[in-house]
This record gives sequence, C-alpha cells and structure tokens, in this order.
Amino acid sequence: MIPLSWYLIFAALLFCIGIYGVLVRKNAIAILMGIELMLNAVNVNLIAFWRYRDPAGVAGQAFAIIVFAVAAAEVAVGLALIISIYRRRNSVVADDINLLKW
Amino acid sequence: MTVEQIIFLFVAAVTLIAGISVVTSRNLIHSALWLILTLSGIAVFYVLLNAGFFAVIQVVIYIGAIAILFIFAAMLTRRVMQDTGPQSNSNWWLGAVVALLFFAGITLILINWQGFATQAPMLTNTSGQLSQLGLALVSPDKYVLPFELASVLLVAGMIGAIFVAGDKKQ
Amino acid sequence: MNFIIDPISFIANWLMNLLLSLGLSPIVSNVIVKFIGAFLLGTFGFSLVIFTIWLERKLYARIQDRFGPNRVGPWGIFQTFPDMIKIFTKEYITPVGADKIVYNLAPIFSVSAVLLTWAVIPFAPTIVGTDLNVGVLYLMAVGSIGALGIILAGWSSNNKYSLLGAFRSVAQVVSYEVPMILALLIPVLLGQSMGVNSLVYAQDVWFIFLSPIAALIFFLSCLAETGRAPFDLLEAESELVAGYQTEYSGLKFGMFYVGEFLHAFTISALMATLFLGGWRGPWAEQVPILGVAWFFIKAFLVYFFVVLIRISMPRLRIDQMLNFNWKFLTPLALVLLIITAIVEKSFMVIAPSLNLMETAIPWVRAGLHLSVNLIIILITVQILKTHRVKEVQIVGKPRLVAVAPEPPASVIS
Amino acid sequence: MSTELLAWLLPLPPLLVFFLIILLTNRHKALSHSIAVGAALLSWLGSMVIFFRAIQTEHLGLNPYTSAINWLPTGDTWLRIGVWIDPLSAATLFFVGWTVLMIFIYSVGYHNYGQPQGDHDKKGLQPYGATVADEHGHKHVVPSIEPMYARFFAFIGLFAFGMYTLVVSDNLLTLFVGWEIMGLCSYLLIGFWYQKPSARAAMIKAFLTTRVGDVFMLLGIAYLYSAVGSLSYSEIFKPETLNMLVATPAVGGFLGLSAAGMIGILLFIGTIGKSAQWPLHVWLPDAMEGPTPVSAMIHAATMVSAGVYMVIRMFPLLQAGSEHGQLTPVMTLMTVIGAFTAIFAATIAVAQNDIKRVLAYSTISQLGYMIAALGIGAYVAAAFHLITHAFFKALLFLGSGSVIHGVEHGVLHTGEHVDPQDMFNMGGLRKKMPITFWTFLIGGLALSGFPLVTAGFWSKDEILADAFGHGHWVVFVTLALAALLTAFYTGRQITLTFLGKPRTESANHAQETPWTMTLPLVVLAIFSIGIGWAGISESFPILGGIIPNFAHEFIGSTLAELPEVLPFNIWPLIVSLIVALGGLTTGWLVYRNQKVGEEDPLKIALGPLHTLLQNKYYFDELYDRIFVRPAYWMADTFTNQILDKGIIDGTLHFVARIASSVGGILRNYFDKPVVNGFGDFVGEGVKKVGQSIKVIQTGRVQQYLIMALILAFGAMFYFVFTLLQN
Repeated sequence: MIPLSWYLIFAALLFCIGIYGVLVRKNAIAILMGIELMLNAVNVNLIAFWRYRDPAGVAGQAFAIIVFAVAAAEVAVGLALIISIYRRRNSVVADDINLLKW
Repeated sequence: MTVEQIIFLFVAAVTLIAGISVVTSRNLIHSALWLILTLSGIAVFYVLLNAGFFAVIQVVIYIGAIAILFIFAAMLTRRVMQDTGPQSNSNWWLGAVVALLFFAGITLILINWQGFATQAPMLTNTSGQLSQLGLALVSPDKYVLPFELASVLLVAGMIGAIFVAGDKKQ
Repeated sequence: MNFIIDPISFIANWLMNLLLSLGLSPIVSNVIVKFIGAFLLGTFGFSLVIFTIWLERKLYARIQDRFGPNRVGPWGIFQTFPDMIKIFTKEYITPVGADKIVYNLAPIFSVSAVLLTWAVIPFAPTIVGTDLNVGVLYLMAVGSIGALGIILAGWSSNNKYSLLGAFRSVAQVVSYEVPMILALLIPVLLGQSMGVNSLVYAQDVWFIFLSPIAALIFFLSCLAETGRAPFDLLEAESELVAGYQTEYSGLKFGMFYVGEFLHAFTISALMATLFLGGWRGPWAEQVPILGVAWFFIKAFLVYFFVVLIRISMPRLRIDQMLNFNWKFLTPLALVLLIITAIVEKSFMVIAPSLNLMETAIPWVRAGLHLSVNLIIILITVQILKTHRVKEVQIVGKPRLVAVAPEPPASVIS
Repeated sequence: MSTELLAWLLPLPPLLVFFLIILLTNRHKALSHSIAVGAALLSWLGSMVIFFRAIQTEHLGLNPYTSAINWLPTGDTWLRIGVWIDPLSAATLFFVGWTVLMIFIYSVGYHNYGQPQGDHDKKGLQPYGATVADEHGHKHVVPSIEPMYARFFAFIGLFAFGMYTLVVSDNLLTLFVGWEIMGLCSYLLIGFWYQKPSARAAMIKAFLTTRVGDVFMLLGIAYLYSAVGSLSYSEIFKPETLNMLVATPAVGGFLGLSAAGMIGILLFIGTIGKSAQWPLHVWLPDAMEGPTPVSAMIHAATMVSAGVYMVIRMFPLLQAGSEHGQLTPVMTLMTVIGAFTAIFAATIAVAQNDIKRVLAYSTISQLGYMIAALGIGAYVAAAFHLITHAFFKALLFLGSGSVIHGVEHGVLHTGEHVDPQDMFNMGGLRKKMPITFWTFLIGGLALSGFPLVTAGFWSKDEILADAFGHGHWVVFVTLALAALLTAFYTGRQITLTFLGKPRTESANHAQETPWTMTLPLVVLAIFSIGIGWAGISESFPILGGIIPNFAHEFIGSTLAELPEVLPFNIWPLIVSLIVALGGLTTGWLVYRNQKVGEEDPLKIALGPLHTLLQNKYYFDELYDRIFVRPAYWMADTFTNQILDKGIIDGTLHFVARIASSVGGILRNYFDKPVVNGFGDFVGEGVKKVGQSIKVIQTGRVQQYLIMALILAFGAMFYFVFTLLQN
C-alpha cells in the first residue's frame, strides 16, 4: 500500500517545481502556470490528507473544492490582467512590467 | 512493490517530468501542453486516492477550462509565432536554489511530523461519500460559508476578467 | 445467463474464466478483460461511423430528391470503404513552421474525446463500459477535451485562417458547453444520481416527458458542440475554407472527419439514453440484448432527426449563434433548473400526504413536471413575441453605409 | 387729608414735573412752564395748609406731626425714614413755599416767554435777540426766547423737590439726600448756558467746593449713626442720647472734643460748604453765571439757607453740654466763622461793580450773621433772620434780574456793546422802571435794616440785642461794622442803578419788565415788610406788646425748653439805627452824581486796598495755587507722567523688553538649532535612508517573490531547528 509520505513528497516536489517556475520564468503566463502547479500540489496534499487521515470526514474534500474554485478565478483574472497589460505595453515579459516602483 | 505502487511511481515520474518541462520548455504552447499532461497526471493520482469525483472535476475544470484559457492567453499575447531567447530570466539559479531549499525544508518538517508514514486506512462506505460532500458544502454548520464565498469569488473573477480584458473600443 | 439473452456478458465471463484458468492473477486477468472490452467498444464505434456516413449521404440524397451513393454495393452500402481507402492513400503534408508535435496531437485529441464518451453509455442493463457513479460529470469533462483538440489544430497549422476558424469554433464549443451542462443537470436532478446507468433505471417515465425543454436545450447545444447543422461554422465551406482542418490532409483529415461523424451519432446516443430512456423497453430487463435493440432504435431515430435538421436549416451567423446561446439558451436552462428543483422538492414533500397508489406516483410526478414545463414554454414564447416586435423596429433603422470597419486589434496584432 | 400724608406728598409734584418735562414735554414750552408753575402752586398750597395747621396746634414742638416707614433693612433692624413737621420746619416751609412759587412765575418772564425764536441762538448760550419787523416795516431787535426753555423748568422743579424733601424729612439721611439733590441742581443750573466757558468753570467750582463740605458732613452723619444707631431727630434729640454723646469722648480724642462736639463740627463744615462761609465761599460769586432766577432761588433763598436750616435743626446737639450760656467748642467755632465771614464778605461787596456779585457777597455776609447768631446761642433770632433774609434777598435778586433784563432791552434797542450787569453803565432807571425801583428800594432798606419799617431791622436788631445781651462784645462790634458796610453798599447800589441820570444810551432806553416778573417782586416786597412785625420783642419800648412775639413763641417752642426773653436794652437799638441810616446816607452821598466814565470814588479813596477788595482778597488765585494747580499737577505730571507712564508703563515696557529678549535668545540658541535641527535631522535622515533602501523596490514581481521566499525559508529554518529541537 502507498504510505502517505509518498504523496507528501510528490506534492512537495511539484510545489517546488511550481516555485521554480514562478521565480524563474520570464513570461507572465508561464508564471501563472507555475502558480497552477503549486495549487495542484496543494490539492493533492489535501485529498491525500483526506484519504489517509480522515476518510470519514469531508473537510479535506471541501477544501479541495474551494481550492479548485479559487484557482479557476485566479487564472481567469490573472490572464485577463496579462492580456490588458499586453494590449497596453505590447509585452508580457515580467521584467518589463516594472512600473510599480518609486 | 504492489501494482498500485508501481502505477503510483510511474504516474508520479510522468507528472514530475511534465512539471519540469512545463517550467523549462522554450515554447509557451508546449509548456501549456505539458501543463495539461501534469494536470491529467494529478487526476490519475486522485483516482489512486479513491477520489473519483475529484479526478473528473480536475479534468473538467483544469484541463477543460483552465488549460484552454492558458492556450488562449498564449496565443493572444504573442507577437511572433515562435518564442525566442532564453525563457528564464537572468538570476534563474537563485530561483533554483530557493526551490531546492524549500523542498529540503518541507521534507525536513514532514519527516519530523509523526503522522508521516501512516498507512492507508480501509475505506468503508464509499457510496454515500459524494452526497455527504454535497450536503456538507451547503449545510450551514459545515462549509456553506466558504462555498458561498467561492461562488462570490467566481462571479467577481468573471466580472473582473471581462472588464479588465474586455475590448474598450465599442 | 445464456448466450441469446445476454451474449456480451456471457462472452466476458467466458473470457475471464479462460484467463483464470491460464493461472493469471485475478487482477491481471480482470485488467486484460477490461482492456479487450475497451478495444471492442472502440472498434465498434468506428465501424458505426462507416455505417452512419453512408446512411447520412443516402438521407441527404433522398431528402434532396436524388439517389445518393448507389454504385458500390447494393444501395451504395460499401461507398464509405473506397472513401476511406482514398483518404488513407493521400499524402501527409505538414505545413512549414507548423508545430510538429502539436500538429500531430490535435486530431488524436478530437477523436479520443468522442470515443471516451462511449465508455459511459449503457447499451443494456448489464452491457455498459464502466458504470461510473459520476458518469454525467465524465461526459462533461470529455466534451471539453474536444475543444482542446480544435484549438491545437488551428494553432499548430501556422495558418491565419485556420487559427481564425479555430478561435470561432472554440468560442462556439466552449460557450455551448454551459447550456449543455445545465440541461444535463436536470435529468441528474430527476434521476437523483449522476451515474448514467442509474439514470436510465430511473426513467420509468422517459425524462423527455418530464422536461421536454431540457431535452430541447440539450439537443440544440449538442448540435452546436459537434459543429453541425445550423451551427456548422467550424468549416463553413463558403467562408473559411475548411476552418482549422485546412492544413490537414490524408489520414489526419480522415481522423477529424470520422471524429465529427462519430460525435454526431454519440450525441444522438446520449439524447436517447438520457431523455428517451436508453435501453428501457418492454422486456429489456429480462433480455439485455433486447435493451441494446431498443437503445439503437431510439439512437437512430434521434440521428435521423439530426440529419434532417442539418439538411434543411440554413447556416447561422456567428453573432446570432452566440446571442442565441448566451441570451436564450443559458437563461432558459438556468430558470428551468431552478423551477424543476423547486417542483421536485415540493413534490417529494407533498407526495406522502397525497396517499396515492404506489404505481401512480411517477405518473403524477411526470404530469406535474410536464405542466410546469408547458407553462414555461408559453411564457418564453410570449417574451419572444414581444422581443420580436422590438427586433423588427431596430433592424428597420437605416444603417450607415460605406463606413470602413475598424480592424479588431485583439485578434492578431 | 392728614398733615402727615400731606407732608409726604409735598415734594412729589416738582419731581413729577421734572420727569414729565425731561421725558415728554421737552419741546412744548407753554405746556412745560404751565405744569411747572402748577406743581409749584400745589406744593405752595400744601405747605400753606401745613403751616396754618401747625400754627393752630398746641405744643407742636413736643409732639410734632410725624410718621415714619421702614426703608433700608440694616440687619435685623430697619433704617426708618419719614416726615417731621415741627414749628421750625413749618416756618421754613412757609418761606420756601412762597419763594419757590414766586421764582417759578418770575422765570417764565425772565426767559422771555412769548418772544420770537432767536435768529442765531444756539443751545447752551444766552439768547441774544431776534430781529422783528413791526407794522411800519423797519426792523428792530427784540429779546428772543431761551432755546432750552423747558429744560430750565425741569431743573428748578428737581431743585424744589430737593428743598422740600430736606425741609420735610425727619432724619439726617433724607435731609442729606435733599441736600445732595440741591447740590446737583445748583451745578446743573449754574452751568445752564453750558456753551459759556465761564459758566462751565463756575458750575464745576460750585459743585466741587460744596462737595468738600458735604464729605465732612457725611462723616459727621456716619459718626452720629455709629454712635446713636439711628439718624431720626426723635432719637437724636432725646436728652439721654445727647448726654451719652457729650459723655463719650470723640473717636480720635481730637483736641479733647466730646463725640457731640466732633459730630457738631463735622456737620458745621458741611454747612460752611453749602452756605458759602469763609473758607469755602469762593463758589457763590461765580455762581452768578447762572440765570438770575437760579441765583435768586438757589443762592439766596433756599439752598444756602438750607445749610443754616440744618444747623438750626441740629442746635440741641451743638448746644449739648453747655451749662447756662457757656459756649461749646462748636458754637465758638461758629461764632468766629460767622462773624468773620460777615465782615469779610461785606468788605468785598463794597468794591464790586457787578450788580449780582454785590448781592452774592451780601448773601454771604448775612449768612455769616445767622451762623454767628447761632454761635452765640441766639436760636430764635437766627431762625427769624433766616426767614426775613430769604424774602428780601430773593426780592433783591429778582429785582436785579429785572434791572438787567431792562438794560438788556436797551442794549438790543441801541445795539451798543455794553455789559448789562455793570452798575456803572446804568443810572436813572427810577423813571424807566418804577415798580422794579420801588420793590428794589424796599428790599435794599430791609437788607440794610431800615428802622421800624423793614423786616431786616427787626431780625438783625434781635441778633445785635442778643449779642449785646449775652455780653459778646467782639461779636457785637464786628456785626455792627458789617451792618454798617451792608447799609453802605446797599445805598451805593441803589443810587448807582436807579438814581441820577442814565450813564449809557442803553440805560436810557431801558424798559419796565412784563408783569410776570414784577408781580413776584411786589409780593416779596410785601413780605419783606410784613414778616418783620411777626417778631417784635415784647420788651420793645413802644411797639412791644401790640403784636405777640410770634417768632419767639412759635419757633422757640421747637427747643425742649423755651429760651428766656432778654430784658430790653437801649444801646443795641441805638447802634443799629446809627449804623443803618449812616450807611445808607453815605452811600447815597458818595454816588449821587456819578458821571459816565468816572472812576469809582471809593477806588480813589481806598486806592490799593480797593483793588485788593475788588479781587476778593485774591482768594480765588490763592485756592487756584494751593488746590487747583497742585491737583492738576498731581493729575498730569505725577499720576500721568510719573506714576502711569513712568512706573506702570515703564515696568510693562521693561517686562516686554525682557520677554522679547528672552524670547529672542530662546529662538536663536534653543529653538532654531535644537528643535528645528532635530526635526530637520529626522526628516533628512528618513529621506537618506529612504534613498538608500529605494534600490530594493525594483518593480519586478519575481524578485519580490524570491526575497519573500528567502525570508519565509529563514523563518521556517528557525522554526525547524530551534523550536523543534527542544
């Protein structure tokens, strides 16, 4: 049987890949993808905890659903922002979007 | 090594490789496709965790909607068909170091966590699982508030996205 | 369980025993049997396509008062085979600058999406791919993958027109997914379960009689999903060449073609299972094979209707199509969903107090739902009439002529 | 109407008149003077009724008509005020009633009621005249009506109220109230023509000098109240209170005086101020600036006599402690001051040219007479002289008023610029103004004490007889000399103004004054003669017994025991005859044929002494140098320059300078460097730090993320290795 540790390790790995993606990628959309990865890692963890710690209960699943909803909303708004930035600045590279400073 | 563990390892490997390629692939569309692969990998994981509903939800929401959104966004925001130049910014090694550090940190904490190696308990009645979840989501004493908040969030997200990205010309 | 009544499950058991006897562990043998079953189902799907292509071309001709294919084989039955051979032998042309991987992946996606739906459709009480308890949800998921295939095809063929076609078709597919899902929810609500097979079991009274509107919305949105009939802007010949399929040739184009036809038949099958009671028929319980027969009769009936629409209806403009969806279908679906939920709930509460005969309950329920649906129809018709009058006036206004439309910056910069 | 109630109501009509005129009828001349004269008539009627009732009642002195009410709550007891009608106040009421009425009527004529409005008469200046065209069309100037006609009546109404309250009141406080109101009215009326600077100076001078006297009087009243505990006469004149007062030594042990002596002196000083006795006499001659009815009423008949009335009223207190005729210190003081003032004023009167100033000084000397008489204990004689003097002095003043009026008429007629009041511009008015001449003659004879006929003779003779009888030789001689001088200047005055030929054109054209002015003269003349017969002493050789000595029985009865009647002595009679007739004839002889522009023969005779007399012994200049200039100096140089500017302002400026310098120091050495410095330091410091840290904010999201994650990792690291360890 698969112990819980495997899932946690796998989720951690996926999470770190997501972090790497966010920190490193130049393209804003790639960053969003990184975030997606991280969110999915969290979801895996949640369902894993539900399955291994409290299968009778429903908390893990409920939280997973909420994470789904949040992820969807986040992507929608994020991409909308990126598109509008692209329309104004004609570039999606994260480094170029650096107006918000002193 | 039971069949299940083999499947787990195989699927984990596939998803991780897909994840890494999402992050490192030069072509944005390719990284989107790799993302789809990872998402489906995770859907398989849900099946392994006996959360069939979540597997399907994962497919519907992530692959069906979000991945497509990504591809849409990728297409809409590109000047030329091919991406050129390095895809990761200058101090990528710092990112790598931080990611690794984080991984090390998390694993360390997890190892120290006593419930780390718990075995999977037997699943009793899986039949009512879904309806129980459904009821929990809308029963006041359980999770109706986050559920409603999520719905508000989604509506707000929708309106926001339309407004922000909407073409102001007409 | 003898062969006549239930051949398929008989064969399945026989095969299982064979494997076990060979000493394989039950799990492995189970996997192998499931695998064979899936393989059979897939090939059956494709073979169905061959038949339906011929059937459709014949129907077109007959409706257009001509004979249709009758050269190859009696009544042209084997016409599709030479077509297939022709396509197989066509040369693979991949456009320059095309994104190889994605270019080849796209047709696979679109065909696989359609095939996957067959896994869930129950042909007979015992004959079904896998009886998922989230079957309906599975259908939705698979539907969205189809859209993915279209985009990738349009994008990877490195051709502006194909990309434009892809965007238009994806817009259509994605937007029509919403009313489809909402319409699907109503049978789920009535059947108290998401499993497709359990839905069929719940259909003592066919759901079409309980909520005809849901059936109508589901049927229309599925038509739009497949991109046929009035909604076939995907590869509207007169406009965008072949839409996203322009750069494809040979077997890849064949895959798209097959995918499309299979999808048409699949939606009629779905329509049959969800709203016309699937394999429900006089002796379906006892003789599963009879269930299959009922199922296919209903499926072909709906398919005939689909083809009929395809032939007779003129093509819709893209804005008309989207307006129809977002301004009519979706709101109607939402309202319907809410009302049926309320009616259903109130019926469940009132039912015991009415002390009806046991068997009469479903019929009373059906009557209630039917009447509610009729009322909704009347109201919508009334609203449409008033709206119609306004529409005429607007159109009546003279529009500025010869104004150069501003190029849309958003599509391609 | 009971006498007490009538007494209460007596002062009210004049007060009402005052308010009515001031508030309502200020503009209507006819209405104002009619209500004023009406009020005077009412009061006159009231006082006559009270007088005759008083005469009929027996032993009025012992049980006078009196009623009192609680007025001021003084702790658990009440200060009671009320009315007190006894023989003295009845008699005073008699002559006050008459004089006030006569003067009210006289004022109507004096202010030229009925004459046209003056061409360019200004309020506050004497009306000069109005040009009128008669039926033939040629113009000639006619005296114009007084612009502030109603105002004059209001003030004399108020004055009458003051006088009546004084006479009628039963205690010293309301007496003092009446006293002060009259002081105020004299101030207002002297300065009636307030545009004239001399009138303004005179009114202030009068007010201040009387004020000096009043202060001492108030002290006396206060001392009396603190000693006795009440101010009403019934309390004070009880024998035991008087003995108590005599017994208790004065507060300050001042000159070994007893309390009664001290109070007496203080009250007497009040009278010196009010009745213009020697030290405080300077204001009365200057008071002639006011219109003549004022001079007549206030400075002849009522106000100045009020002072004497108060002393007569207080006689029992002043006399307390003197056994059988021996003079108490107060009485000696009164005698000295009275006698000296009499001779002193008489000498000055002789050298005066202005007709009203002569009369002013004669009033001072006559008052001196009364005070001296009281000093030597001649209570009845003094009271009797007070009454007679009021009549003939009022007559003389009104007469001089009508003379001035006549001469003014001539001045307007001829247009000459000549002073209508100077006697040397008159002469020969006998034929021009016969009524005025005869009444003035009677008044003059009464003043100089023409034997047997005039009232002046009987009252003055009484005083001389008392002085002689009680053996006060010095007093007798001085009073006789004063009588001689009085007779001389009266004769001088009469001959200068009436006899001989008119020295100036305007005198030639003088006209008789209208009936409103001459009627009072006639009435007063009758009284100047008639009143004398009421006081003939029985022991007089021939006329003794015919008319009972009314004065002695009636007025004398106010005192507890009736003063004894002196045996008749021939010498004082002879002396007074010689003095009266001698003075008059010399006066007539010296000035019989005085020509225009001639020097005053007396001036030639006396030479330097005359100038001394003319300048009133330089007392005005003396007081000016002793009091006025030091006061100005005190006010201006001392308090203003030294005290105010020097010290107060000085200190303030000094403090201000110190404050500003300290402020400056603080500003420059503490505020700027330290506080501002610190503030700048903080500001600049923050800016610099901000500058340096700014680099961190690159605007690139990913760098922020990296930094955040590193920090998070740090926290996690800390958490893992430290907390989990233990």
